[in-house]
Amino acid sequence: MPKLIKRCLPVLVGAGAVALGALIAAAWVRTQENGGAMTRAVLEALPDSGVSNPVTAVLLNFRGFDTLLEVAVLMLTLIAVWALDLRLPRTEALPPSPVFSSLLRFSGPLLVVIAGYLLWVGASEPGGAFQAGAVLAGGCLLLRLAGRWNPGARFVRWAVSVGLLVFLLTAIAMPGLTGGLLQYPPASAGMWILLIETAATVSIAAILAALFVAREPEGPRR
Amino acid sequence: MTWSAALPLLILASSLVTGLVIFFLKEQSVLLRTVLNLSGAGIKLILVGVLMWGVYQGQTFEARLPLLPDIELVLHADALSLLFVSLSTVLWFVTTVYAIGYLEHSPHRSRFFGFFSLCVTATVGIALAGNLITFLIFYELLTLATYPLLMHRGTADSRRAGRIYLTYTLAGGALLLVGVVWLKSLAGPLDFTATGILAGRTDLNPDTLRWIFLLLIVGFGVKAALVPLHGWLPISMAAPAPVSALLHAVAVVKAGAFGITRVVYDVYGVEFSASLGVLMPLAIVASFTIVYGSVRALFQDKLKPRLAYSTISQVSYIILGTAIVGPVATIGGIVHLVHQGLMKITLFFCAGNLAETLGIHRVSEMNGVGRRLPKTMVAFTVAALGMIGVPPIAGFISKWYLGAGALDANLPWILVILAISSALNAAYFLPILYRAWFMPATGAWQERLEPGRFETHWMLLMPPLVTAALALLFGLFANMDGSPLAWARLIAEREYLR
Amino acid sequence: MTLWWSTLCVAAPLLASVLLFLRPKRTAGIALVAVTLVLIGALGLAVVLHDSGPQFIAIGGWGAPLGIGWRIDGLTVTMLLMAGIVGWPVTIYALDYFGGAAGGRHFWPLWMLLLTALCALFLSNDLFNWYVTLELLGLSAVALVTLSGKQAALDAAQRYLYTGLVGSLFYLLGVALIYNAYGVLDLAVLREVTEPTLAVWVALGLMAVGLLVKSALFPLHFWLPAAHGSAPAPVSAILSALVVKGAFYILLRLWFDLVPAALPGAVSVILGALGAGAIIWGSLQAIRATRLKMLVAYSTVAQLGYLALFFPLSGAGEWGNAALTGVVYFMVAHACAKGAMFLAAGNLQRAAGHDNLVSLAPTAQALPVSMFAFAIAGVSIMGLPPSGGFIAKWSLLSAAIGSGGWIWVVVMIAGGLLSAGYIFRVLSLSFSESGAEPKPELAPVAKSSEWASLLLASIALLLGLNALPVLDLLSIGLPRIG
Amino acid sequence: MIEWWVDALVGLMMLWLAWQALTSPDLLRAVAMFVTFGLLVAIAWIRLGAPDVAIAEAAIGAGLTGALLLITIRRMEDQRNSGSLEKRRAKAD
Amino acid sequence: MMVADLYALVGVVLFVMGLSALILRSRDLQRILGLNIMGTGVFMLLVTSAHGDGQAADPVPHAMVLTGIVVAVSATAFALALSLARERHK
Repeated sequence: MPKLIKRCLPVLVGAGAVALGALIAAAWVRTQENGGAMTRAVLEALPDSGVSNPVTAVLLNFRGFDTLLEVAVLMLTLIAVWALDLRLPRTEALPPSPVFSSLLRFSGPLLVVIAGYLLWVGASEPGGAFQAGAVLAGGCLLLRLAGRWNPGARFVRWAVSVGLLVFLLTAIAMPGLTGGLLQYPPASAGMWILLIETAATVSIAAILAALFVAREPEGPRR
Repeated sequence: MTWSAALPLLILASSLVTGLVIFFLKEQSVLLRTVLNLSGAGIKLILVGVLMWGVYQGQTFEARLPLLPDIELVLHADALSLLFVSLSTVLWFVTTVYAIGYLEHSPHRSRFFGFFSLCVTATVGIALAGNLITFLIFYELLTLATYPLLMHRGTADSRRAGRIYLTYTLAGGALLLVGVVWLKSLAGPLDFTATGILAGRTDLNPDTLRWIFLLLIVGFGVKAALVPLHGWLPISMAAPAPVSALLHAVAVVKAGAFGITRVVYDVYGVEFSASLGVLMPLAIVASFTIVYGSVRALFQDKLKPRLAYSTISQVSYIILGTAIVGPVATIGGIVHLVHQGLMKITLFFCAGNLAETLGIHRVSEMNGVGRRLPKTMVAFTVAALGMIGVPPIAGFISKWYLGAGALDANLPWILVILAISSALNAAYFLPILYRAWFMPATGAWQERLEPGRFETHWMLLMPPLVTAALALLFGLFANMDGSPLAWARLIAEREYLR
Repeated sequence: MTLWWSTLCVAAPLLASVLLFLRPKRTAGIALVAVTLVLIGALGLAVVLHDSGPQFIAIGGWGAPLGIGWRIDGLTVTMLLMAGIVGWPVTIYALDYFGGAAGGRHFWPLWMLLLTALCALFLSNDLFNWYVTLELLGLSAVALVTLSGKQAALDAAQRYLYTGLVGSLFYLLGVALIYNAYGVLDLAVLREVTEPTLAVWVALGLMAVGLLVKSALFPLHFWLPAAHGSAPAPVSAILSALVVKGAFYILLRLWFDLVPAALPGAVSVILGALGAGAIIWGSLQAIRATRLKMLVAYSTVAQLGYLALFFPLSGAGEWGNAALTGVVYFMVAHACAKGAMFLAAGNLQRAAGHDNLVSLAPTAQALPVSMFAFAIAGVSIMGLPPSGGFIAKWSLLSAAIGSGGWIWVVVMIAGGLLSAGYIFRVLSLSFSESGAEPKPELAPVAKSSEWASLLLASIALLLGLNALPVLDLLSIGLPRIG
Repeated sequence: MIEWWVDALVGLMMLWLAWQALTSPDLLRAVAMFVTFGLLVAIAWIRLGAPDVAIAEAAIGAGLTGALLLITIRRMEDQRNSGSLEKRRAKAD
Repeated sequence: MMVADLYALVGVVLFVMGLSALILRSRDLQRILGLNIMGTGVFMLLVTSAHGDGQAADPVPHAMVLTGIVVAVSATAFALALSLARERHK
């Protein structure tokens, strides 16, 4: 009997999937309410947001609270991975090869520069903390893999949490300035956002790189 | 918090607090525990005395605590509750003394006395409950508090007993809960009132009310051990003697019987229930239980099971009295609440003494025991004769009123039932007395006890003597005011105002 | 004032998590402070609500539809209080449980993040913000399960992780459908504009499936017993008491604000039927369980079924409110009772080194306080008086009887009896005479752990003494139904 | 019109790659397919006028996820080898 | 058939494809890929919902998708580490 079920399962699942897909597709309609009302609202508020890239404005200002929690999610996953305590070898450096090291000589700094650019441009053009962080993480990983760089535990922990820390402190400082949680003063909004984004970039880079390395700096010796 | 509201709460607290404190006592601190137990029981006795005095003066005592919107926890002292509360308080005091003596040097005593006190708290709560919901709450609490007492010995038997007891009582409680919620959703707050809440209510569908009545009676009938809901009671003999005494004489079975009384008189109202035609079936079930219990008792050789079946039969006298319309029968039923309690607890004390002192568990081993334990057996004899209904012992009074009530309600067949059961009572009690007094001893114990010594530990001896004496006095001086009979008359007048 | 209190509930644990992450060697006292602050914040909100009714906070000062809004009414605050009240003893307990263990270094920041997610979830009123909180909640819960490091725990965690992610994606897909149709995420705005169109139905269906998976409604409970049963005791307490309630809370909100009145009755009946299935199936599994913690975990499956009974009862005219108060009271009472049960079970397990019911009797008799806590909690779980569980059961029963839903009455009664079946299986342990065989070596259990469990259990009991304060709080801004 | 064909092509490619990634028994190949899939998704998002998302997808969705998958596969193998090594040692003793 | 609708359809197919893979596949890595592809499907739908034909695109879904991508990558990292840990214990 189980054998039969095993044979039938793909068919059943496939049928179910098709039915579900059809249902969703059928329900995928735009009503009048979504005539870009939200878009208009964003564009109206954009001047007060401190940045000119609407996506960044949404991420860091209009819906900044989502982003705050999201940075928390990133840190959370890092802790979770560390808690699993995968006893990986101390260093997973690649064997030194002339090609790789020469590649590294250019790409490492280049990636850092790109990251900085993405972060800066994020205010007005496509880009921002996440993209910059990802690129920066790439750079760090290259260095790490080349065995060039092995940061200390204290540094890693700070780099990982500075983004969340700065973001949170800003958020709960704002009521003092403007009387609203995460509500920046319109005049200096851009500055605040840049501050948060810079810290966030560092943390995102650190976390993504650390997720890749997957070893807690001073893991328990067991 | 006025005095009139505080007193009922204090009466509850007097045993509740004691119980909670005792839980956390060390096993070794015997003295402290004993002091706590006795002082708790004593204080409750005094408080109840004050309460009765106050009610006698015409004061009303009532405490109301909100529980849910339009649902209150009501503690109220009316004549009926006073009867039950005083009974359980007195018997608790006596049983406490007995239990202290009985459980000397046995393990887990803190646990035992802790739950013992909780059990009495629940009983008193039942007695003072001013509405059906409060009654239900304490009724369930009683189930929970008696379970550990049943399980106390932890042997295979007692665990089985506990399991079966729970199965019956929790199922009963569940039905009761449904009945109460249902009635509440129809009739609003269910405060007990003489002549009944539902009496005037013509807006309610009688069939619904019959269904609810059935649910309630079944719910209470489990603890009152109405046949066929009695299965748990003989098995729960596995418990220690004081527990069986308390369970069978006061707490559990009486709680059930008392609940039925409350439902018939103070919720439905006796005339109204009669008009619904639910009383006759109840009377029939009760009568059947009376006979069935006595017959089964006849064939038990072990002493405690014999007493257990006799309980099954005797408790239904109360229900029978409730089920017969007419003040006289009411008096008989209500007064039996007290009389049966006194007599049955005496019998269990004596059974405990026999087991503790001489290791006697069976009737067939009791030959000549009267000469070894004369005082115990005197108490036993008084109680047994009372059960049979021999004047002038209290049991006679109950049966007399029941019979008279049956005639008033012209239900002559009930007289037959009473006669049969009395005969059966005699048939299973008299042989015991004969063996005890007139047959030569066959047990391993020596024939006579040397003079100047108590026949057994005084804490085991005093309680049965006291209760037996009370049973005798209440029979002799039944017509004095303040006697159970007087109270019962008072209650009956209230129930049949119109 | 509202702003401060509500911010406190989210910011305190979040900040604590960062600090505990930065200083892994630091004593976890920070966590205790944070939980206390959450409790204080919740109480503050309760006072504010009592004085000036429901509150709304526009984060970032933008307000709907642009920004994220916090909606603070009686339900919110009740849930926040629940989180604080359960969280406090659990933290006390964990202080000893994880004191020396290597897992503790990771437990504290994870627990703080979980608490953050929970508070943010209860406060929020925004479909997408709920998605983020759900992910934070789910991932931290899974991470906590892995802490015991045992193979069973890891397997359970993986199943939990995948199921949880699928649930979130279903929910997010539903959000996408709603947003595609209306271009709004704020619930207060949506409740004005949504009509019963196919898009809304499908969206609600997808969200409901996702949330029901996360709140483990039968038959989507398959991931729960292993996860809750194999996690470290304080974690099990957190998961059973709080985490599953988070998803159900969102479901309640959607039910009131998004589900059109034109809901075919069949839907709610089906949900109720699933609940009934959970009650029966879960209880039977609990009765058959051989390990104590699995028994408690299956009991959670069963108890969550009662929550689903709310849906058929909520339509019951004037009895609908009784059903609502019943279900919310049930959530709170169950949180306290089940938390206490897991803590007590954990004590037994630590003392004995295992939790096989057959050989647990001596341990049970060696730890009377824990057993007492288990017993009290059990009373509430069985719905016997006096306890919060009884109040909840009473309200649900009167809603069912008042609306003539006799099938639900039968289910509830049967569920109560079955629960007695497995709870007394545990309680009888403390009576069975261990007899002659020598008492096994028992590891010491901290007094604080024993009393923590008793404290939580007694709260479950106290909830049954007077329900009015809670119900008053709950009724503030309560969505009227029926 | 031509644009529409481009989009259709991109869509079909995505579906095909996803299918490959999910069905191919060779994990390395599956990951390669997935990374390519990610890059196509990025293109799709440029087409849908979401450059921010496109960059993020290329960097995180395709790049980082791919790297994580690859390193995990390698670590799995290392673990198996070392595990089998230990077993062999255990046998040897 | 508009561009948006085309991609929406692709998104739906990706979602169900990933879901069925998650149910049918046995190896952790494949199931994780399934989860990612499911996610991509949802993101696809969100982005198309932003795609105002002609006028400027709605940035809010873009922001949501950005958040979603980051959540997805962290979940993936965790899931991979978890399966590594399970492998090691076996």
